[in-house]
Amino acid sequence: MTTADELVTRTAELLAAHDPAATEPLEFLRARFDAGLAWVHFPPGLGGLGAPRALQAVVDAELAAAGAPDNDPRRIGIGLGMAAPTILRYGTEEQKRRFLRPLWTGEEVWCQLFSEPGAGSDLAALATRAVRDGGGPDAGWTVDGQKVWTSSAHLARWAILLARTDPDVPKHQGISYFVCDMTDPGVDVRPLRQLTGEAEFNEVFLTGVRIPDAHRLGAVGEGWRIAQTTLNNERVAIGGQRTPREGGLIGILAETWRRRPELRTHELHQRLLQGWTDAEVLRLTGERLRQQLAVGQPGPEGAAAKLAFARLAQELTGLEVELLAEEGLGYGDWTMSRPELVDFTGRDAGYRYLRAKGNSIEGGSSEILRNIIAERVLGLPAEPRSDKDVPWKESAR
Amino acid sequence: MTTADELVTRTAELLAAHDPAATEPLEFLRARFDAGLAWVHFPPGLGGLGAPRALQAVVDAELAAAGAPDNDPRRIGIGLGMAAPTILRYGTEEQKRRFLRPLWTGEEVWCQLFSEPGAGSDLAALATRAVRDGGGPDAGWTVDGQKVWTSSAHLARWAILLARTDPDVPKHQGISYFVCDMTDPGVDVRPLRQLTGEAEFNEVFLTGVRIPDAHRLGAVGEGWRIAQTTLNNERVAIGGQRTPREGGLIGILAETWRRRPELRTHELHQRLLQGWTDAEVLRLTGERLRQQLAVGQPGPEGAAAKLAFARLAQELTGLEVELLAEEGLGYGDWTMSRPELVDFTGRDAGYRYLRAKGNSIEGGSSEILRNIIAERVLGLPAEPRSDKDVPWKESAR
Amino acid sequence: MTELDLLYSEVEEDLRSAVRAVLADRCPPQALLTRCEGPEPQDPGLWRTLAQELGVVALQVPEALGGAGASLRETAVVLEELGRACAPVPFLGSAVLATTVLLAAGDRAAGEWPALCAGDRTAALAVPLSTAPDAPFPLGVRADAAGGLTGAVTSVADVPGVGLLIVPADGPAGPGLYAVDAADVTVTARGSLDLTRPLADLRLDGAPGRLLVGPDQAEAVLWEALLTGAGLLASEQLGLAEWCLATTVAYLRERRQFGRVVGSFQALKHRLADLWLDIAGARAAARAAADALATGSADAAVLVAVAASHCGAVAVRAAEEAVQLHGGIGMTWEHPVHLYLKRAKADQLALGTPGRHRASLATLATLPAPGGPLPRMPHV
Amino acid sequence: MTELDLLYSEVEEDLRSAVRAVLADRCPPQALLTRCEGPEPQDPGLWRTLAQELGVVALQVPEALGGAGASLRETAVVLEELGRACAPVPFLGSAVLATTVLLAAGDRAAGEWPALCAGDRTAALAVPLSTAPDAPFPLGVRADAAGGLTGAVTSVADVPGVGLLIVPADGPAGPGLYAVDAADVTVTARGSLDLTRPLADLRLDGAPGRLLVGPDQAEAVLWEALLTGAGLLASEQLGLAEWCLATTVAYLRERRQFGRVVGSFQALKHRLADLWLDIAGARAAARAAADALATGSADAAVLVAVAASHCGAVAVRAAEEAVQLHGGIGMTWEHPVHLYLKRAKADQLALGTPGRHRASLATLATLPAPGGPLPRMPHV
Repeated sequence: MTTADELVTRTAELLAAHDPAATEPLEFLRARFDAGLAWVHFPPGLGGLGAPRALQAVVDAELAAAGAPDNDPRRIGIGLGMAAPTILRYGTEEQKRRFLRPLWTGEEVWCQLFSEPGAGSDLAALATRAVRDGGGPDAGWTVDGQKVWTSSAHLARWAILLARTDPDVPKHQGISYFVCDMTDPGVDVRPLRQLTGEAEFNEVFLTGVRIPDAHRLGAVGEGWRIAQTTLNNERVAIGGQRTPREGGLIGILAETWRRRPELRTHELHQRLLQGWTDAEVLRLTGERLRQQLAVGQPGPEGAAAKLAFARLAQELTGLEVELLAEEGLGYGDWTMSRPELVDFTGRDAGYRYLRAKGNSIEGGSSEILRNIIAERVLGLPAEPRSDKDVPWKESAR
Repeated sequence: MTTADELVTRTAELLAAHDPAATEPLEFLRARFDAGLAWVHFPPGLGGLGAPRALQAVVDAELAAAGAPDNDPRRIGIGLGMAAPTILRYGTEEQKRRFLRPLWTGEEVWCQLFSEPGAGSDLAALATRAVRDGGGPDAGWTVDGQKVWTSSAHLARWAILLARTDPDVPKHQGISYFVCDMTDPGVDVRPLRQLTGEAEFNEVFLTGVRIPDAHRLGAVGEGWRIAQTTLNNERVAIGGQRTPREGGLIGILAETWRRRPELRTHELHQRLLQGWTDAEVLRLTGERLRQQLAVGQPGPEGAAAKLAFARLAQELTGLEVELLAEEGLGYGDWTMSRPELVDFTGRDAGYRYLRAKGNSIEGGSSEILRNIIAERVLGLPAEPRSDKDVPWKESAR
Repeated sequence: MTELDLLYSEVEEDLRSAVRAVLADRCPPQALLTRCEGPEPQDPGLWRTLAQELGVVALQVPEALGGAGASLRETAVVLEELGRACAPVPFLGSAVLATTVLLAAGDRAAGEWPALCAGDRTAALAVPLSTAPDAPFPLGVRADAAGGLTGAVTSVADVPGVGLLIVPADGPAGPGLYAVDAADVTVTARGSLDLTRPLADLRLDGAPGRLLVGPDQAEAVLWEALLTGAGLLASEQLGLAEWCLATTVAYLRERRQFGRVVGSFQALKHRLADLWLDIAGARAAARAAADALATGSADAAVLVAVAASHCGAVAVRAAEEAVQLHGGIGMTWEHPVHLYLKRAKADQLALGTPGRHRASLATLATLPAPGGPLPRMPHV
Repeated sequence: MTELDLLYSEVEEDLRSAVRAVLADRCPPQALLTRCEGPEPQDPGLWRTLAQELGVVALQVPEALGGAGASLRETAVVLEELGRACAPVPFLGSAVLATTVLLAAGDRAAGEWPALCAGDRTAALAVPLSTAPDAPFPLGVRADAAGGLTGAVTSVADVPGVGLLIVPADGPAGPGLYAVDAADVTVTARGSLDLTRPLADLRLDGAPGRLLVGPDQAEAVLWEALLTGAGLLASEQLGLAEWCLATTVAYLRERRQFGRVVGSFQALKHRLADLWLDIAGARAAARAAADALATGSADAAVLVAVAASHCGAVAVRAAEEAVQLHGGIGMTWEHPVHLYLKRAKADQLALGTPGRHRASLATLATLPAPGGPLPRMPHV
């Protein structure tokens, strides 16, 4: 197995061959990928070295110290966090070679076409249809439907897409998983404005979009199972981040508290102390999860971190607005804009308050996460369901 | 319709004919019943005058001012609140004449035999059987089963009883409603000790208990529907009480707070202020309900008062124990006893804390009340159920 | 304590129906969305209709002065409906806050009533919307001996289109409440979290002011106006919360997921049952505050504190639950529920936060804070 | 901040298994119920087993003194299991509070170890169980120049059967911690909310005391003992909460109502999921406090405040939910869940309430209260 020392050596070699100060960022990132130092736990030839995931930190630290460019992970988070692990696990060799390198370097941005207006919590109810168009070597699929809550769709080159390929079987069984070319003329991306005033997401209308069969990921009808990989990776990514004490929203709040004694009341003080404690408990929970992952004992805390984060974020942002009182009545700017990144810290308290409402909805609502914890972690029985065994086309929607 | 003035006159006549100072309390109460001044909204001849319920307060005030004895309503609450309205609505003339007068005067205490170990929230699942024993004028029923959570069973002369008379029909349809003689040799009452140390309730074992058919209330198989009247009356009774500001638990807490400044902290202060506000809101909600009832517009707030009361009682008693700190660690007496009345105010904070846990379970759990509010008040659909239409004997229990 | 009347009279129910019908017609949710991004976030046409067709902008003003001669109870009912519609009209600022001061000013305000009652002119109280009743008298504006006012006031509600400003100022003889023509004041709009209740900053540079209430009464009258505002705002919050619950219930009775109507899922049912319970409490508390204010009860300050703290929190919770239970659609700009969320959150800060109102009970209900003597409560 | 180790080592897991097996055998719930109404609410036989077979009553005592030479991390693991079993043994009083003082006393305590480590004798710290780490040094007992102690201490935990009392007293040269033989003290049992952790009042009338820690260190050592106790109590609370959740889940997977397993009702599932989430947080927080105490981290006081406030509240909630979700059966004396409720509520008051611990963060985390300067935090 690759050791930390070996990684330090390899990183030094990369830096020696490609001086960051004298190399185009993209060229450097490609070289880093080719050296297996992109994501060290990926296989050799696909940007990694088959090393333990935890050792990535060693490489990152060396490169950061040398002033090397990074691949702007926040901009390409969907590709890194959702598309890449799914392609790695279910993709053909050809798909892996084609997609992973430009995904990791950021040359090609990815988005995710899963949710639909009628399929939110019940994602498996999705109605977007993919119909096979003939046979032969040119065989492919024609896709029609409407997707929603797609971030980065207006920037994306590719999308991971769930579509129904067989309406005659129960809903979880008739779904397939595709890579969709966002430059196809049948793809129509429209901004979806949120309550913050921004259009961080998009609606995506798919009309006669053609997808070659070579861009199908996994077997026909296996889409639901594959999507679970995608979604689990999303949640682990959220839960496993390392944050310092007072990182994030609680830090903003505590700073305001310290700087502005005139705003303090005993009521707010009690809530601040509670929020600070909650934030620290959540931080320690995430840290414990990270330590478990590092020694290969992933605990179920990952699925829960998102739930806890949403609860805390809403509590803290609501408190911040109350603390600011007169200032909390204000709002910077309602003008519609299309941010590339969501930055909680860069705008005002009102924005944070409103944006945090989405934390308990996007990427698996808090209600769905509670179901998951109750059933998968606590082993409580599922509710009686009537929709699992009937053909999709006959199910009540 | 009877007016307040008429009631004042009639009350004066009663007092003139039966000087409270010179009359045995029981004799006075019987005279009061016979004068129609027991519960003025009951029909003439059955302790009332068919007057508006709200006018009872007029009579009560006059009698209290004259020092007349009362019927100790807390001791006979189940009779007054549950048995009486049900007998009035569903009883035969003979049943009404036999039971209501000694019930109201307190000569005969009543208890309620509804819940079973296997039928708590799902009361309709009850398994106590009543089997018809022959025909003819002596025809009656033989009852076998086990009941639980029966307060006053050891003091009671009569019980209202639900028993299954037909196991071959769905569970809600095979239940009948009886009046059970608690002196029957087949009735075995055993104290049921609670977490407070007290045995406020009983288990009641019924073995070959004979009930004459004349003591059946309503038609065979109508027991479930009739029980709804009983239970609704119970909840209205809880919700419709008038309390002064700082009545009940919040008053105890506020007094301790005022008397003992050394216990105060800002955290406890915030919770006290919240609890005080919650108590006042609940008081106003009850008062509004009472005003609605008085003008004949009963609102759904009645069903909810019990839910709100349980939540508040648990919050306040938990806070009281924390406020007392060292003293809260203590507990007066764990010796088993059989109190006739439950008195929250007469014992220590630990007792109140523990006893309040029952408020969200007894007389319809908070979970069941939330279902009721969601379905009957908000009109949300019931959950899918598999147990409503199968014969009781085939249903999974 | 006198007996409170916590019910709605028939007259009040009729009033409610009339207001509700006009609002359903004139400011349906879609119109709200269009208006709040337009140049006129508040709706002067609707205001004139409320004044001229329904006569509700001066309900508690005596008939002799051109008002309806009703009481604050009726005003509270109108606020319930305005809250339910999230209506973009300056009712709180003009018909509640400013009107309370003008009524207390007696003859000095006599000339103002015709235009106000007719809806031709609105008034606003020049304090930050977040000002709590027990806040110290604001001293950001100074009045000179000639009545010229100089200074600044921030975050004043209901200013767009206003004619008359009532400005608390520190005068030569002490604090006073002055009438100032809005045309003499520099008004700068500022971004408001609540899109339907705009805020503005005011700058006065020697603006001519007319004394309405002098030093002997100014503090008490301002307190009364703010207390009345906070107490009646509870009714707006009640109406808002009722809309959120009703709209969410209606949505959940339609929306299907997992082959079931979403509203049949027990976890959601229980949350909505709890919310309903809190709203039932809000109704009782808001009615109690309105009744106590209407009758001038000595208990009014306590009941306002109870209603303001309870209803302020319930409205926010109702709106937050509405957003959450609408799922993604509740996060979109197109669905009106966000307007209610913003109104609810802003209302929670307006005229004192719930925590601030609860804190006032330390004195009002003799529940002293740790350490030190009871704080003095002005004007009680 | 040094890196915290929040996991359980293999050694710790082995220790847990051993303790759990003994407790399952020696104090199953039914035995607990019988014992707690008997003459000996705590179980000296179980204590000797814990000492002699498992060697866990002096885990963090150096091997040279007869202990196991382990760390407070292992002690915390034992407390998790004792909490899970609601075990009636004086571990908190003897193995945590008293032991911390005795370790700090160095040579002066040397003679105490053999009997303590062997489990032949237990010790208790003579302060009210509710004493928070930041409480002022107790002055209810005075020591004269000859070491005679006179005074009273109320609500001391783990006294029945105790041999050695460690008594904080005000001596001629200032505060000190004294060793007193329990036989020289008048002990009066008092009713305890927690049936499995009895309380007693102590009365000393010139009882002979031996100075363990003198005025220069007494306050700091008492603070350290109480801080250690509060920090490790979080682990007991964690174990208790885990038992409550697991027992409730098991019950709800069996119990049927309405033709369904009750545990399939979504409202209950969501509540239990939330509870599980809070317990996951409790696990991380309790581990963090134990690790920081074990390593003597400068951050220990913060992490203890976080763990004590979070775990104290979570244990109570877990027990309250367990009672509620067991329905009627949970209210009966026969079902053991009430013992956990009483332990949880008493633990919440023990060594400082959650609110008290959170309040200490005002200083520890520089989150100052309104008005006035930061309160001084002793010994930090």
